[in-house]
Amino acid sequence: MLPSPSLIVQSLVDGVFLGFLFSLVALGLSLVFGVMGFINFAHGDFLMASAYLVWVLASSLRTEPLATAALTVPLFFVVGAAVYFLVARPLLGREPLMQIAVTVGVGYVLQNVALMSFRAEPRASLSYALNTYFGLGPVSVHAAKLVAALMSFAIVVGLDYLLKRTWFGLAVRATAYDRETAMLMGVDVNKVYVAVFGLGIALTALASSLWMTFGQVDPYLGASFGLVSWIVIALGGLGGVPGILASSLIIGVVQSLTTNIVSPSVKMAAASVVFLLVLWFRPRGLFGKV
Amino acid sequence: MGGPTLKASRFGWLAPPLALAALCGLVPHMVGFNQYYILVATRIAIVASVALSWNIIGGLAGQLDLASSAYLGLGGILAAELMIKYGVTPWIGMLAGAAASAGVAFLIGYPLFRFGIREVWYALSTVALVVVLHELAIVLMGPFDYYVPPVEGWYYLRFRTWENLYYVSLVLLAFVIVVNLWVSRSKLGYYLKAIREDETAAEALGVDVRKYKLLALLIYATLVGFAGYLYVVTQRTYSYKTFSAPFSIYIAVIGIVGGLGSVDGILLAAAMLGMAEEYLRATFGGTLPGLHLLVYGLLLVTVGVLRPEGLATVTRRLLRPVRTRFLGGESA
Amino acid sequence: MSPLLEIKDVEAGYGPFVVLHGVSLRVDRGEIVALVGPNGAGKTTTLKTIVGLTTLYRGRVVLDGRDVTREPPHARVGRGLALVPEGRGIFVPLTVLENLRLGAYSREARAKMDETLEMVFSVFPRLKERRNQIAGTLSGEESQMLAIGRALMSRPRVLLLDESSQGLAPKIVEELFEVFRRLNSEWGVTMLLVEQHVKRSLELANRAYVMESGRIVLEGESGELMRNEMLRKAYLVV
Amino acid sequence: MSSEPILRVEGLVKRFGGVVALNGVSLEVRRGEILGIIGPNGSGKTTLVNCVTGIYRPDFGRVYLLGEDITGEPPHLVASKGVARTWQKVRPFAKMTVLEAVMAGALLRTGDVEEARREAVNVLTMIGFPREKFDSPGRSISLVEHKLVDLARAVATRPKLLLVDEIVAGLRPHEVEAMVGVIRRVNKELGVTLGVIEHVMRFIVSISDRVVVLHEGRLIAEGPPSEVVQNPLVVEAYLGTRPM
Repeated sequence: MLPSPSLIVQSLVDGVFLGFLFSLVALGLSLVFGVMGFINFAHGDFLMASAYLVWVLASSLRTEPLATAALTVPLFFVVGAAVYFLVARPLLGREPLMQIAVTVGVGYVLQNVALMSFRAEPRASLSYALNTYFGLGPVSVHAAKLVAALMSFAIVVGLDYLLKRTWFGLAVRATAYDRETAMLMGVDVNKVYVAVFGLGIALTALASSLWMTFGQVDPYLGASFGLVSWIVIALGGLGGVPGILASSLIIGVVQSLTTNIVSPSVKMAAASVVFLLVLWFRPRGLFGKV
Repeated sequence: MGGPTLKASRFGWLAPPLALAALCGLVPHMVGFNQYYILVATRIAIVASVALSWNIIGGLAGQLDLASSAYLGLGGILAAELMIKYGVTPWIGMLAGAAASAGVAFLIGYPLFRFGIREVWYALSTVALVVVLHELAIVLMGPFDYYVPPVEGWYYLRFRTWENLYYVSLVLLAFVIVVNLWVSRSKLGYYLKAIREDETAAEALGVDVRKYKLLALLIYATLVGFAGYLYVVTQRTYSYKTFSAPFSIYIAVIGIVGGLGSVDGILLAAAMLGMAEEYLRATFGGTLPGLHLLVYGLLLVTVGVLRPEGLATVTRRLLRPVRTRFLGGESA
Repeated sequence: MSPLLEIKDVEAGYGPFVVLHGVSLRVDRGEIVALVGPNGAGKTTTLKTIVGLTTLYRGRVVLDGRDVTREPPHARVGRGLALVPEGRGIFVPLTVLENLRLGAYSREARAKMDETLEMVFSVFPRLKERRNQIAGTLSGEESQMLAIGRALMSRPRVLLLDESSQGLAPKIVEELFEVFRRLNSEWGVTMLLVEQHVKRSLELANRAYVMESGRIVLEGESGELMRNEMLRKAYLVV
Repeated sequence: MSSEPILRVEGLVKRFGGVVALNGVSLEVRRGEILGIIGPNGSGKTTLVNCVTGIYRPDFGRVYLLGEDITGEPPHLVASKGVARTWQKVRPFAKMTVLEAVMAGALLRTGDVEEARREAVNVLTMIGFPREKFDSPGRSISLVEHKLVDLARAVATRPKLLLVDEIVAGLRPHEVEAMVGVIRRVNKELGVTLGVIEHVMRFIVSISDRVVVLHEGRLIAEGPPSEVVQNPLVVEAYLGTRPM
């Protein structure tokens, strides 16, 4: 049976919304990987940890989940800096295998602390203000998702500006291309690394606040976000913000279409198949620069 | 040690695994045929077999493969289904499972190595394989747990008590150890180690990097696929959940904590982590679920950051007297 | 007069590999000093040691009377050292202008950036024409201009040049050396240059050091060195 | 001596972006000789080795090994056909022992590990590698030892042609002396034809039968060492006044 056109349009819209949120998460990971060559397999788990914090804060303070970002984002910047010094820095320049293994370990710690503290049931702290739907032609739009998408887009564009137009961004791009020569320019590379790692983790906190306006959290929420982020990087190459945005939207739409037309349980498989195909036939990514 | 080892006795390297197997064979007697302990020992033996199979692709060839549960699940589910639906003995089912795993490994490995996919991208591709199989299984089998029926006897490789399966697992483990030792002493092993060190330099020495990596992947997938049925039986059930990324990671954890390429380190790590897991689960499972995984996580971070060589250096020191006695010299 | 840059009895290398075995040299204010020697003699390592990019086991690096041995590279750059690395080290995906701005990254240089930029453009007008181009699209000689221009953006007191003429056509090398001469006489930039064009660099330099196997084996006025039999032998077996 | 050269290279061109690393190089390596390949930094020597051994595919030109066209074949096939090389920047097998690393080379010609072990011991002994360090892991040996292991690895593949890339760079004078002897022994005792790439002329002159000079990706001179060093073009290329 063919899916109805309106279902397809609805899926496209939902997928685009989801894609913008993905881009926010993936951008942080791609910065860490692109600038310092560090492979973080626990990226999504920081999002999960932050989502629990959002839930705790929002339900105990009875605030909007989005408002908690004022606290979680700076906090996770500091957490990121700490993780950098404790875990990432000793492993910089070492075999990828060790980086993967150790960050998987970090992910285990986060997941299981969450499991022990909150059990496995999903928790939700829906936004009161944004939990409405409105119609737009044949499509029904969830206000929370729309806001999440718009904010993600605004922040990603803002980060693009930061990277392209500021001294900090210049230092980041120089360090990403050639660490030693960046030092020769007077760039304190270690400071750049701390900032980038902190920023990457802070972005997961931001994304978690947006996610919690309509989604829910369980200890394994991070796994899918982490994998999606890596797939986005593989698709987008390390070609910067436009590549990340475009591939995030592709993955968002792929997931949304499979969810609505096939089954929600195969959405990661669909993304994975796209990932494998791109890896095989376009090893530099769909939008990667040569 | 003085000069270099030019000659080890031709079959001397077989002595330690055989002695170890004999020693492990006594475990049921030592625990007074306590079924719980024997089941735990069986599971450890199977997990150790999988981890040591992983050692060939992960430890020797240095490719961070995270797909062991894909091969374990394929082999196990195929053998179990063949038995339940068609009454085929698992002895044949396990061979079929091994072949199916090898087939899937070839399908995924050939393009991956052909296109030079390495490091993080290889690891992610193998995760992707597990994810795809996991979700495919939900579609094909539904979200159900299937129980292995209560048939008994050597034909079904399933028994009222666990000793026999334990012995079978032990034989499998011994076989995997022998394969490991044989590979690491063969041309294949030297080539895999050279690939792990430096692919470009290895290639300039005439090593067909793609071919040998694929070979390592196939050996690993075949062994793990073969072990699948035993794993399913000790779990008592199988389902889409058998395709589990965390389990694959757990296998790699054992390999890394035990020390890449080190058979004794990996054995020790499998035994220690297995017992610790069982203890923690039995003691805190109700109150603190996931404590054992938390411990793995901390262990991984600590071992990885502080002691990148893994447990291998520790075990090497502990086992040196034993080794010297059997081999009359230090081996690689 | 105290030297502007001095390294004393330096033993340095990369991780476990020791490359320099007790190297000492000095560069006085306003001088051009050449460092020559065969491949693998340790010339590049010497320059990298001066800016702090190697593992130092022993010895000191002194800039204008101040011991900078313990300072990280970026801090040394802030104090007036600039290295044009071998192979140019251009940030290929960035624009020409962004590359130049990076040269002025340290605080003092940033304040004077616009002024310095005009000076650099006056020396290398081609860079001005191409300022918004991606650096990866530049030709070999333009890249070299960019590398040198970028180093000048930091208003260095000592400019360290590693094999700057490598891969350039002879005519271009000639022009480049003319630029070095101008920078020295008009801008007052002190220079330590590593060169494979031995004769040409000796003609340019006031003094020179000859390195072999991680040691200084000869030093002196350029004119005298040019006539030295040992130096000729180091390059050509006669 | 057969007339067919071991290696014949015709009109090799290799560009990287705007930079022309090789600009139409043709040369021959004759059976049994030691050919010195010299030139200043950036003259294209290493690119030449990479094009011959299959690491790079040349943009134009062909590479013939004993008359067989091997242009663009993958490195492992080129190696198994008989071209070995060493690396300008050492690529140690850090976790393998010295003996194991050399065995990995020897295994190209045999599937028998014990035989490869004997071969590795022979090669290491022949090049004078200290016997007490055969079992040292690659990460624990000195620079000159790394260079020797790299050479031994390559020699153990029993090549017809061995390309040695700047093996004495960074070595001390007495080590350079010793290396001259090692290279000669590889050539005389094992009958391996050698292409020796080097920046240091003194070393090249003392071991080569014949020398070719590369400059800016072109061959500018060829002949017996004593003549080549007198060639004004070569002197210019090295001392740096304008050629022509």
